[in-house]
Amino acid sequence: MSRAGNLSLVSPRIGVVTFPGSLDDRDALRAIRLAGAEPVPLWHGEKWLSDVEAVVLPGGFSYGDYLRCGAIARFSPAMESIIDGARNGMPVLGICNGFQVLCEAHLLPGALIRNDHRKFVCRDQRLRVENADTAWTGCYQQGQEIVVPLKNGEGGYVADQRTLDELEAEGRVVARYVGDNPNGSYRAIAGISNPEGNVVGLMPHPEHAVEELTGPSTDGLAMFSSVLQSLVATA
Amino acid sequence: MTVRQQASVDTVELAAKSPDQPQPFAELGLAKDEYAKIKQILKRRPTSSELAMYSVMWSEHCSYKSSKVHLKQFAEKKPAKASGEKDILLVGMGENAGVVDVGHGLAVTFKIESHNHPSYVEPHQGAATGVGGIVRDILTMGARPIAVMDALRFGAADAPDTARVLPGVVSGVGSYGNCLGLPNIGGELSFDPSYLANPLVNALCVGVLPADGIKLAKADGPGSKVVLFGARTGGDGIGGASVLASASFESEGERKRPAVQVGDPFAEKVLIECCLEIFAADLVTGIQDLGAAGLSCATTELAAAGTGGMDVDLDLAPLRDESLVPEEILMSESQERMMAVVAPDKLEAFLAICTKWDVNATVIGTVTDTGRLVMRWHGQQIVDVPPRTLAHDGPVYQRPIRRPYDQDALNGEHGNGLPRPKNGDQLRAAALALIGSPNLADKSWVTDQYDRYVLGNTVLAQPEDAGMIRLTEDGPPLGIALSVDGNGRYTRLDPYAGAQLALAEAYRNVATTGARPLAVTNCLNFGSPEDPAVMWQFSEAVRGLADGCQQLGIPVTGGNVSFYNQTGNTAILPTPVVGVLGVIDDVAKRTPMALNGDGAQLYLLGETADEFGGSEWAHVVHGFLGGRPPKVNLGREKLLADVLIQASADGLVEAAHDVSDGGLFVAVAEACLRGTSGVRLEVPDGADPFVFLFSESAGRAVVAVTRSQEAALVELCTASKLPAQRIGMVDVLESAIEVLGQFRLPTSELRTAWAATLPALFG
Amino acid sequence: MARVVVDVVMKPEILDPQGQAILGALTRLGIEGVNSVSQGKHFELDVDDDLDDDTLTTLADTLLANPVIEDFTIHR
Amino acid sequence: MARVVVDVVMKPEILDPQGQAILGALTRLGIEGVNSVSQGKHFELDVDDDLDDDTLTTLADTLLANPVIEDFTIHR
Ligand SMILES: Nc1ncnc2c1ncn2[C@@H]1O[C@H](COP(=O)(O)OP(=O)(O)O)[C@@H](O)[C@H]1O
Ligand SMILES: [Mg+2]
Repeated sequence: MSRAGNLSLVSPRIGVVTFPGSLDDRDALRAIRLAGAEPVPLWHGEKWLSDVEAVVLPGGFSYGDYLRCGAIARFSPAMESIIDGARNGMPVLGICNGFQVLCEAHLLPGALIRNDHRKFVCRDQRLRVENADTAWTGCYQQGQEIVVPLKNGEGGYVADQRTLDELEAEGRVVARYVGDNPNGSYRAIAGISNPEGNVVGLMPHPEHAVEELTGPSTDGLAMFSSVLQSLVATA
Repeated sequence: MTVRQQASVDTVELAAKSPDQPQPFAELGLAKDEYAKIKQILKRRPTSSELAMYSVMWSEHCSYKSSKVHLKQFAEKKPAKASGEKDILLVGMGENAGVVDVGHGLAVTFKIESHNHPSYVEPHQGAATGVGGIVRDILTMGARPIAVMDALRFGAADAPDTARVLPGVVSGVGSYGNCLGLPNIGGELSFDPSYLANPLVNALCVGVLPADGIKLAKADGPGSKVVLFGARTGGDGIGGASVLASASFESEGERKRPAVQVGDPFAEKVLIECCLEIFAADLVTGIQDLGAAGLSCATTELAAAGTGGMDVDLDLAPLRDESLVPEEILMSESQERMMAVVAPDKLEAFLAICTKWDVNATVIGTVTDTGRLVMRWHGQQIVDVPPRTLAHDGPVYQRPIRRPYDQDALNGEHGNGLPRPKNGDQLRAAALALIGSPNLADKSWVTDQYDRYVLGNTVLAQPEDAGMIRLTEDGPPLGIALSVDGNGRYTRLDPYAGAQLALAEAYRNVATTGARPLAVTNCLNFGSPEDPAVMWQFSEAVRGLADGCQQLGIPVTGGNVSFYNQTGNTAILPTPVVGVLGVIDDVAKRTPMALNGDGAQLYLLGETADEFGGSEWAHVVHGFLGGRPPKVNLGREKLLADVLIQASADGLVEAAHDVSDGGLFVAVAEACLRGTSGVRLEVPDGADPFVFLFSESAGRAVVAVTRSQEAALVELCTASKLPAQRIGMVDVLESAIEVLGQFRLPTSELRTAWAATLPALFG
Repeated sequence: MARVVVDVVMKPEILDPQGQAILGALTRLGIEGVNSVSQGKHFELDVDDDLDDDTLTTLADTLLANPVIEDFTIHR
Repeated sequence: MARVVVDVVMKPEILDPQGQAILGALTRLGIEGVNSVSQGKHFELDVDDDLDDDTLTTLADTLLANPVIEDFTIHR
């Protein structure tokens, strides 16, 4: 991207968008820092993305999750630039509410609906990485099982059969729940990508599993190292 | 909508001219002599707006008129600090929340508050707005809220109404806290038939701020602007004002006012970020949240604590419902509102930040030095009062106190005759019954609905003994720990001891994680203060708590009183809920509760006596309440805490868990189920297995210590003169708790009994 | 079998944060001419023809709506 | 000013957990004769009289409903 020339000298800048009601923005910034990149806070109202090379849409309840999760946030000025960037190959990770925003913005297919048990659920969740080839999963092994927090009220991934089959066939199911399906997601899908693999949406929270002291594991860190690696590789 | 008749607004002028006009003071909850006192203060009858303000400000809820005389013990018995020691209490009782200095330039503020009755009427919204209210109190001190906790009590677990109230309360606490991005790090959940139509929903919030960044509720500097910001004012929580409205607006027809306040956590989240940006830029001289008594309270308290006067133009208050009359605007309890006092040269910057966050902000008045709070409506003066008379000089009652007639009988029925388990099989059955009983069963059905990870600083959360939060990421590894505890049955048996036992348990829980207890908050949930027997319970509990805090050397920084928790003449179990805050210098050294390490030796610190009064065993197995609660020994609690803190700092113990409800067996089972190992327990020589396993003697904890540290731990206990006894070991190959010579209980069976209860009840 | 529709709306005097948020979004989207929005629930039920009105009302009152804060209308 | 109602329902092929839960509750309450329940959203808008149908459709299609999983009807 624009700063590719001197990437080997400076660490890549990765942005985290704060929408009104974003909650895990600080956590995402921390995870980016711990992975060795330069975290850059972005404000939803600014179209200018401050020269970042990748973007994380964090978890939370943007606009209170009123109407539908992510439905209102996707119309922000920052999202316009992110949609353009994503179409041009910029890595974008949407976590939880960020995943919902990506679906609402049609950067990813399908939608996320109320958990089948209709309760918010917060727990340490085991996942299987089904595709270690995206911009955000390169540092994992194919099939690796990881444990990261899951916390959502509307995390049930749904799409029509054709879309689901297509996602499976193209290897775009990035992560799947192992064990009990925590929210009724179709085919136990925890995360998916676009066909190019630069845009990934994930319901569980890798940014909450980056420190021994505060997370159930440090399995989430590789998600952020992955994008760093992919940015440096394409530099 | 009917057109309002402006002419009928009751003005100061009118009030002076019509001294004998009858006013509905009794309907507003004011006593005859209280009304007379208002007239005496104003030297005329109050206008209906003034009457509205006095009625809410002088209500039990806002004025603490029945509890004040007792609560002052918390200040009078404030622990003396050793010479040369600096006072950690930066702000004490009386402000929105107390503030304690935790060192390194940081301060922490915390408080617990009840939202009991609203949670019975509409469980989800009642609990949600309870969380919202306490979070605003913490924010108001200038702090960033960093965690919440919730202490909950419901009627019998299998009562039909509990199935309505509990899920709603839990989803309300969860949705509001989760949406604000505040980790829920602990709380309480228990059941007793006395809470059936009187559930207790006590919410705690803790925040962190720079020690020199404390904000206070005062309107200083004549000429400063009074800004109302956040949500618009609607007709929420003003049922009482209807008598005023109907008195002055005969032609109004039927007026609809909401019976329930609906919370908007999104609005509050935005308000928090907006306020923190405003604080960081140092743009306010004073700030107050709008809680109970809304604008009446915010304006009078700000004015009373500041230069002394304020002029307010009530027409400027942004309304959600244009049909509101001044009396209603003044009493409205609409959520998510704040009031700030801003110097004129800072106003523009203040409003710019509000605009950035899409927060509605309106200047509605000016600070004056007249000593009067004056309000106008449609150009007419409707309020002219000395603000102190509302905020501070409310009525104070010394309510009659009488020991309950049945107290002696209750204490006399010691229950020593209750049949006890006699052999291994019977002990095993009792163990299973206890671990699966609603009060002791796995609480994850509740706590899994709460986000405990957000903000990324949660070091410990439920089901650990205390929640623990890291305070800084780049500074020193400083952390705080918090626990809330209460036991209505103990308090019923002996309110003085019951309050101290609640304090002791919270104190012990904090120390168990390795943190040093520092300060106390409390929420006192009782029946009607007009019942002398309830008032006796209350006064004894307060005395016990104040004495206890003095002995333990930790000050009470604030709290909340909730009276009238009763159905007909039957009050709830008296329930003081105590929150203790502690600090830990290095969060990496915290002691968790899970038993994992193979070969670790289990030690019981403290002593076990035959104490079953008010116990879970008596409650679960025999449905019995009588006798005396466990003996309180605060000196011993202090010793135990010192050892636990030292052991954590020196890295002597792998795990620790306090012993409380259900006794030693339940403590060991909880620690075992939190980890992955089995446990072998040995009943000490000469001990009665039943007493050893299930007695609820206070002042005890179980610790797991590796062989290499065992000698050091024993030495520490000996040096401290704290009894310590080896009671067994952790065994990774074993998948059971085996009580040698008595019974063996596979962890799978134990886990099933423990985990199945709440899902079976609540879905 | 008959189709019954039950619409549930917030009582007018109760705060409707969702409606507020949607109205705000409309402004940002540049859509003009909408002065207020409120969000409620819309239930569609397939019921036996002989299900009586009283049962329907009980059902709406206890399960579909929260009468403390919501009003409902049944369209049969 | 005119009142417009927009009803949004889940597409039939998408699972509706809330509808299912209500159906389950009905059975537990012993209410018979209800064969299916689905839960959607009901919006009431106050709009200017001259707001055209196209704008309303855009509004429903882009904001009020998510066409990936939901269908809507506008009642003017
Ligand atoms: N309503 C609740 N909200 C959050 N945490 C809770 C709640 N109820 C219980 N907990 C947590 O569950 C654990 C066990 O509770 P409890 O047995 O009351 O602890 P203890 O008796 O040791 O104080 C504690 O960590 C407590 O904080
Ligand atoms: Mg404990």
